[in-house]
Amino acid sequence: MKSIVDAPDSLFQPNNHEKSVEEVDQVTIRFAGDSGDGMQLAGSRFTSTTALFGNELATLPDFPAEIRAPAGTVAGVSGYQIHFSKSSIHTPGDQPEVLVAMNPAALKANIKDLAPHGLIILNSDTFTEANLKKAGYESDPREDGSLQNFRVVEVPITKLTREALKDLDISDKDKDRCKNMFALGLSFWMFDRSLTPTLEWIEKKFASKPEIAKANTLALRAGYNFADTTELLPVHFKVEKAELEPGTYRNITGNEALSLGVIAAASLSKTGVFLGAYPITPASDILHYLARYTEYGISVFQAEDEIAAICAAIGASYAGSLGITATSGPGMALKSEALNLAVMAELPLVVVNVQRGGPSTGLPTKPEQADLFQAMYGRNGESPVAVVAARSPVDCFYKVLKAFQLAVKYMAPVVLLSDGYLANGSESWRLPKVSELDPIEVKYKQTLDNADKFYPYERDEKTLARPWVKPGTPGLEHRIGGLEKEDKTGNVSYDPENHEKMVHFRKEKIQRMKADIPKLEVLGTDNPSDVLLVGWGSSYGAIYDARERLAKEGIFVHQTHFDYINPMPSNAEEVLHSYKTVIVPELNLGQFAFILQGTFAKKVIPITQVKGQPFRVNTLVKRIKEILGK
Amino acid sequence: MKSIVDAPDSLFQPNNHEKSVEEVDQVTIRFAGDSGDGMQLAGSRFTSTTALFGNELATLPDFPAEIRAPAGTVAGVSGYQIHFSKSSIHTPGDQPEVLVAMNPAALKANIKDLAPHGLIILNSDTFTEANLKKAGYESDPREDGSLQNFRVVEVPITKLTREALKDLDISDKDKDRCKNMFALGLSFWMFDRSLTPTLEWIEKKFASKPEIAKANTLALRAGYNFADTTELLPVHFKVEKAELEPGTYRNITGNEALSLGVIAAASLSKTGVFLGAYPITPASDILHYLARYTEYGISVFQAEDEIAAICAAIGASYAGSLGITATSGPGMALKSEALNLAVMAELPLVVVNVQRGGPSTGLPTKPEQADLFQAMYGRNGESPVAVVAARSPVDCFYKVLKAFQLAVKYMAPVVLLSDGYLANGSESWRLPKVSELDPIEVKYKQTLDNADKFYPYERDEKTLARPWVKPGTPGLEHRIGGLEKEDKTGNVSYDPENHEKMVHFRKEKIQRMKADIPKLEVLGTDNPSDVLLVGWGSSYGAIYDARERLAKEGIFVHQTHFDYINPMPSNAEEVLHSYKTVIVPELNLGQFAFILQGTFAKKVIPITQVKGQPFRVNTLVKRIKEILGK
Amino acid sequence: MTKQYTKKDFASDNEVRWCPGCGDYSILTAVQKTLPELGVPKEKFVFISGIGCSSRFPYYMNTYGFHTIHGRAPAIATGVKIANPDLSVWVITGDGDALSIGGNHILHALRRNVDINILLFNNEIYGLTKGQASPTTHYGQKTKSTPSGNPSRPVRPLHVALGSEATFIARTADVLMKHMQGVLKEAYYHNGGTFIEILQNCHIFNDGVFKNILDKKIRDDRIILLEDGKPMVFGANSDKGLRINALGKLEVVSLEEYSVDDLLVHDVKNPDPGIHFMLADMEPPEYPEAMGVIRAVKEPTFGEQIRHTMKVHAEQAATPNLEKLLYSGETWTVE
Amino acid sequence: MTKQYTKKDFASDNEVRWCPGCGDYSILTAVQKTLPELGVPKEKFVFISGIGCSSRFPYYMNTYGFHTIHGRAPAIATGVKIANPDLSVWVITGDGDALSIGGNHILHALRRNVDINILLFNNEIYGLTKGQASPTTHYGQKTKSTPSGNPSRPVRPLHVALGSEATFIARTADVLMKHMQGVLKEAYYHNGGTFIEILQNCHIFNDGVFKNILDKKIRDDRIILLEDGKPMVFGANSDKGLRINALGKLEVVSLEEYSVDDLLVHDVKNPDPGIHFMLADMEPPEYPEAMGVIRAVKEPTFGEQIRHTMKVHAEQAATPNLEKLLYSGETWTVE
Ligand SMILES: Cc1ncc(C[n+]2csc(CCOP(=O)(O)OP(=O)(O)O)c2C)c(N)n1
Ligand SMILES: Cc1ncc(C[n+]2csc(CCOP(=O)(O)OP(=O)(O)O)c2C)c(N)n1
Ligand code: SF4
Ligand code: SF4
Ligand SMILES: [Mg+2]
Ligand SMILES: [Mg+2]
Repeated sequence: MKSIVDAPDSLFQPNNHEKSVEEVDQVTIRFAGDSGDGMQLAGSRFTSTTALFGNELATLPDFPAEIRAPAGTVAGVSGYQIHFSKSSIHTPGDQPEVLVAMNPAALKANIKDLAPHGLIILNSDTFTEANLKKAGYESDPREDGSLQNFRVVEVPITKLTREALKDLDISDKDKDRCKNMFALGLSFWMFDRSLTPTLEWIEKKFASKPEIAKANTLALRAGYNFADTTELLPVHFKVEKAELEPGTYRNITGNEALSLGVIAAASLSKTGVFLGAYPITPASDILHYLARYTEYGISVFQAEDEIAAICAAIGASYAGSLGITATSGPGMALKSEALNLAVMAELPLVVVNVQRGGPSTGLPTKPEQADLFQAMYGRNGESPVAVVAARSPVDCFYKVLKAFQLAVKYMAPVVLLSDGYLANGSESWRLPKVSELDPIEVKYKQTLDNADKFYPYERDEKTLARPWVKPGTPGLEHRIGGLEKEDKTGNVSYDPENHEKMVHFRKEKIQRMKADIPKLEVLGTDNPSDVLLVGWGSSYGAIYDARERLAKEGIFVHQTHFDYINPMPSNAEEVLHSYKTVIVPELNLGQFAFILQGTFAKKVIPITQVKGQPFRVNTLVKRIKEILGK
Repeated sequence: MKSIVDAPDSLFQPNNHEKSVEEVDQVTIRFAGDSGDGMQLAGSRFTSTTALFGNELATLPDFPAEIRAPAGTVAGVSGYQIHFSKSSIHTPGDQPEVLVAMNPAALKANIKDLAPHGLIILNSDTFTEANLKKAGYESDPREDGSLQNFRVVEVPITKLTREALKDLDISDKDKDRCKNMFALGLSFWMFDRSLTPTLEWIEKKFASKPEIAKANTLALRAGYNFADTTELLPVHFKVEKAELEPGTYRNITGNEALSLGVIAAASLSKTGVFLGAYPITPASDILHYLARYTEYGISVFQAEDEIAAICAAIGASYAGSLGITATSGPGMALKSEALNLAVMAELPLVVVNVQRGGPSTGLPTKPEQADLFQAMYGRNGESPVAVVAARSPVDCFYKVLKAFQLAVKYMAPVVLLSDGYLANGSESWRLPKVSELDPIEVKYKQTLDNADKFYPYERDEKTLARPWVKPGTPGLEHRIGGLEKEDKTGNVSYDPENHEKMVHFRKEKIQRMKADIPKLEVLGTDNPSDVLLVGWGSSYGAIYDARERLAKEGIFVHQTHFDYINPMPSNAEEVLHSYKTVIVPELNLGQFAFILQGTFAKKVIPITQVKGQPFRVNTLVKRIKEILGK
Repeated sequence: MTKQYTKKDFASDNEVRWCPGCGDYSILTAVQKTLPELGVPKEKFVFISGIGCSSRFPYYMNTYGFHTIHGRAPAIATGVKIANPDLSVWVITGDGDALSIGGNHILHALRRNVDINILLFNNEIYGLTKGQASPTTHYGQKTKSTPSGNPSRPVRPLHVALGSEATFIARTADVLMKHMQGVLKEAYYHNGGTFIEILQNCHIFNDGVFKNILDKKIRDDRIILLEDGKPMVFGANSDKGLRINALGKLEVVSLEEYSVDDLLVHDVKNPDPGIHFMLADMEPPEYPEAMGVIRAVKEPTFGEQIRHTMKVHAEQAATPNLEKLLYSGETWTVE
Repeated sequence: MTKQYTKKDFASDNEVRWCPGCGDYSILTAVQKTLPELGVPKEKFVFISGIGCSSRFPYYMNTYGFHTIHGRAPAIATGVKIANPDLSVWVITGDGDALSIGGNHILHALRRNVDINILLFNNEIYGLTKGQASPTTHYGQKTKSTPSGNPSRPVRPLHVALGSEATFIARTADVLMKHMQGVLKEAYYHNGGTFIEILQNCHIFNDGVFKNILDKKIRDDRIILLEDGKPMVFGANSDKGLRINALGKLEVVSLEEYSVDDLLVHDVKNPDPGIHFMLADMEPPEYPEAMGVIRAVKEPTFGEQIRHTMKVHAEQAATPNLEKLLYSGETWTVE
């Protein structure tokens, strides 16, 4: 059996026999409940245990939109999805096969995502008339046939939890808070997982509140034992350990990985990092995280707005620090004028855009890849910047390091694109040794050497970088600014030929970065194909899985992924021109497809989706087949 | 003889004979002097007389860069160029054939533009050692052979002017101020023009200062008479009247025409116009101009910055006015976040970008076409706006009207691109009758009609426009904003399918504008060709002339011009695909070429120039020939 | 004749979605209760907001509403008011929206005296983005973005307003329902821009931040309710007052030692902003926090001025005639 | 030992390109004369400006300089100062640059007390863009952008600074060379952000706008040179003074009627901003315009605070160890 949904109905029939354990390749489970139901916690505990057990995994939380909605409403539902497997994993799972729904609203909000024949475990105590109404149900879904396509297990979780804790001397509210542990215990049984890591965690977490610790422990065990004995659950499932590369692992979100990358940059460069930021969803966590690690040489500056944030970062870069600023789309729009100053001043600067749904305020908590045009073209004049995109949560760590490397080596701004999906999603990370990481070589110019005069716009022959001078360096005093500069001297110049020269220098400098970025890799080449799937950013995993699924159906396509959009890898043209059909799936209306067509004048076929959601592998498979006429 | 530079040297030899009058087809003359020398005035008087005489003409001033530079330096030189002709004209002239240089700096700054064999009239009194040094000359250019390729006429203009005015009771400074009139009188003789219009103008202008009027009159006549008698000028030239369409004409710059268009929009729509602006070169004159005509129903608001300027315009549009904001590149960058609000709120708004050299502060007084990407793509999310470009100074009038028409009819923002070349350049305009102008139909929704409820995002079937409701209208109270809206109701919605639908609506709405824009016209089709020159914006004239010049050499190419970049005219694909070779000249690194390639996946060949200067016809001809291998 | 409205007429059918316990609810109530008393047709009200919890406000009002972008509401409101002076325009903003990203627009709307009413919900935190420091967050306070304590000195909203030449400033609080309504009404009747700081409790991210001022038990000693023309008396037993000493400094005095005649008399129309600045500056424990209208001076409004110049123009200029204007300047005719 | 510099050491080889007669020249001179007296190595000075005539200033200084973008210099300077606290950072800005587009950054730099010195060249006009109204242009004044008179009430730069909780504010003028130097020096020695308004004549677009204050013939009666600890005496014959009356209002009094002891004594360190606000507010003809340092109070600087929290962090946290940090949290090992 590959997946739970493949299990024959018979397995779910209550019986008196021994409970069976069925092996499956992979599972996607989603915990969903009211914002106050502790679903993020349940999800992350499940994740930990699963990781310790040795599965590959990826996760995705689904927070309610910004404002706390009234309890019991669909708008207030909070979810957490985990995809775990015995083989390698590239997404947090398309459609959950198991849904744990703590109230009617959670059911309502998530049922449309559940795979057909999926398993629903619901807290039947909450299916009161009032709650059904709050959730917007006109009839009880348990009774009106709307769930007939699924396997439903109703558990009176509230009642059972209260019962388990009845002897404890804590408030009813505190008892009810333990419902998530009951659900978790039940889920652990469902997937044959050990309770030990969670029990240890409870011990530590509630060390100072022994009654609460006890309550959580009892609820967890109660859930497990209930599942083990009840007739409602005749079957449980097992996912074998994955064959993982040896090493130490941790589970990490994209925003955490990015923040760690920034901290690593400070260490690897032996230079201070300066973060200028203004809070904005879904980038704020980078600010929060880095503010806690200033001892690593990170100056954190919460500015009055996004403009001040980038300006301060530019000031810091000018002063010799590694300047970085992190934001999302609307903030990126505000930064565009100042980013152009960095282009003109030729200072190293990293600008992170954690993309969300647009335009305007748009869908602040939802992912989208629609700020690519803005990153490439959103400024006045000929204004080239490097554009790098992360493909997975863990990749955020490596890409921000790379962004700093490029920025410093070429004295140029680098835009790093992440998105809300990577930012909050997590996956397991085989941790690198610090000694394996590439250094960031910072070389300030410190003396005149043998020159007659200091030339702030004299360029390195290879990289075209101008010298980086820290104010405070004697003898190299100079002035820079946003007006066009004279070649070499950096003086203000309105000379026509000089302007054209400088425009080309700035463009060429970014192109020279090709020397420092890897070539495009093509995946799936075991079988020949004249179809190439081209992706960028966070859709990597979905495209990967789609390709593999197609291969299983005997449809062979190749895949390549652009981590670097400006400049493009040096073999980009060659790779693209080797295929008859080039398909570009992306979460926008075809921006990268347009860029490829504009760059290579080669027709490509976009697959677009703008729903504030990542691609489903299913959708991709279907759309690719349509295109290929299969 | 077609041009002065074709005149044989002999004609310029001093002789005792009767002075000859030679006929030429067209002339380009440039007046150049120190900022204080009154060259803009001389130029504009020359223009008036030439217009009244009946030539076709176009002009281009060349101001010094922003800050007043020390007198006598190259940075302080101010120039004014006039191109006039007996046939139709499309540019202010490539290279002047006549240069009037009032001091060494003026010579130094302009000599590189002068056509070979061109005529230089210089004020020899100013060629002192001190002035030569200030201008950065190491030796006297009159003596070191550097002018040998030109015809030089040295006139002691200062001395002769003083002499002519010696009997007047005004200060020496005031006398010296009349030098420009002497130079003008001399120029009038050179081109066989009447003094009368200028004499009348002086009379009126200095009505309250009779002594000054007299001084100007005497200087003007002295210049004319000197030229008429001196042996230094044995020849003068005549350019026949052009065959102009009957009508009333005036000479107008792009910024003036644009401002008049805004005033016309107020009249034609019978709706108030609201301009929100923040001063920035080269757009400020639109603010200055409109501030003088508020009686036409124009509210003019000088905001604290570009963001507030566009926001106030959005507020005004929301309140039922025609909102417009005008700026240049860096200001456009600042407006991008708010422009996206207009996209989401679906309000009519016109955003004018008078482009200048970039990136960053760049070359504030120089033209460039490098903000096209920014207009198209400079915002977060999928954020389509209409993009319209003016092709000539006069066209600015018609295009801003069109921009308002589209914005109101489709309830969408329209970006209008002008540039520094159009803004300050002028041409003669056959004035339209107001009754010939297309109306701007403003239809506010005022009642519920028979609906149950008001739906602020219910769309017109044809245009997809949503209703425009003025706050203050009873019964239609509603709320809008920058978060994604639900179809029809306009309520906040995070629903995936709804988002996708709305993203497509916003895109499609702009595409529907195709119905209101003319098809591409192809010029030069008298002769068949498989080469198409494609332009946009202000390079229209230069491309036109280049095509004609090529045709004279027997190289036939066709030309088309995109006044509308988003949406493109409905026959764009068809036209483009009918040519083997498509050449796209533009003042940037190939932005429109990229857009064409991206849109049609058809290889096009860019001709790029980024010098802060308009194309020269010469350059274009040369580059096109190179491409065609001719 | 205008319809007699009730609070309900001003409630939209949007479900109100602030956290339970949020101070925003009572401000909404105060506004919905005040508007019916103004005798203005409902459709003439426009509520314009930026981004933040507070800025969701317009959705809940059954009037015209525009939920715009972060910090820019005053600029948008300026455009609305100039374009249509008949409207009663209200800006709803938060301490972050108004004073962090939007500080400059507040400054300019106030100095221009644009006839709009700005209500700043000051909860001394970023609510919507979940708890970062705002420009009014206490020095040293730990928040999500300042885990080791806020390194920035806060601004006081009314200082900023006075520094911006505001003609009307006032302070009130979510827990002072009646007082709030009174202040809102006075703001409505003021001809010119008004700026009202409303102390508002964010139950989730900054709970109790105004307890030391507004807690019922101590409130009367910690605030002074300023009234125009009245001597500045306060305290649970009305036994304290404010006077100005010879050095020009405000002093809290006991009415056992001083008589009411020694006290400062509140004068909202005092053109001199100095004393208003001192009043706005007062803070417990040394002083009571000033509540009510602190300043309300008459100055020309921006709208009046713009319309005035348009009128002057119209009088001086020839009757507007587009054709004439097009054909003006130096023209020539080809036959 | 630091080299003994002269004015010339601070002049770059860029040709100075302001209009003849521009007040900017003398400000440049004052700065170039003051810096050598500070005993700071030349390379430690950084001049950061926005855009405007005034903002060309850094090009003429033979120090580090950054001519940035319109209005943003304080934000950029904040980054420079945090990144390298050893530098002496000076912001050069104009009335448009600082108070129109850049108002918000001024506000926040001052409230944070970032240790930078902001020199605002106030010529009450936009010079560089050729003569539009600025936020300090007089109400009703005709300019290129306000041909029928400026409809906006101006702000006063020092009001804005006080409203922003500035710890140091001062005023001086291009024509007061010695005074300017004195004020610049005091700014340098102030630990914290400083804000100096320099009245500057724009010879081309707003000539003589300060004549009614600074014209030599009347100057002594129109300005008061404030000195810390000194009674507020002024007038050509030192026969006038300032006192505060019982209503808390400043009054100009004649020293024939009053004695010097009745006058206010200037106290730059007065924590109460009220009187400083009144002093900053004074304007001829009713009052003399206040010149000199008006406020200079000690407060923690932003840099100190940031470094303090970094230190606290460093003490509390384990020794920074990147490898340890990477391997922290819940990890598991696959063998
Ligand atoms: C340009 C931009 N930057 C940042 C944000 C994110 N953001 C939304 S609201 C907010 C702050 C809200 O704080 P406040 O104004 O105090 O309102 P409150 O939620 O406390 O009522 C921020 C930073 C945004 N929406 N847009
Ligand atoms: C974003 C942006 N908007 C507008 C401008 C145009 N601009 C340059 S300087 C300036 C105003 C200068 O006035 P002020 O700051 O008073 O300086 P001054 O020239 O008077 O010294 C303006 C509007 C610009 N450079 N950038
Ligand atoms: S987060 Fe705070 S301000 Fe926002 S709704 Fe909740 S309690 Fe109110
Ligand atoms: S325009 Fe005014 S401020 Fe600018 S340089 Fe000239 S005189 Fe000085
Ligand atoms: Mg707040
Ligand atoms: Mg100025």
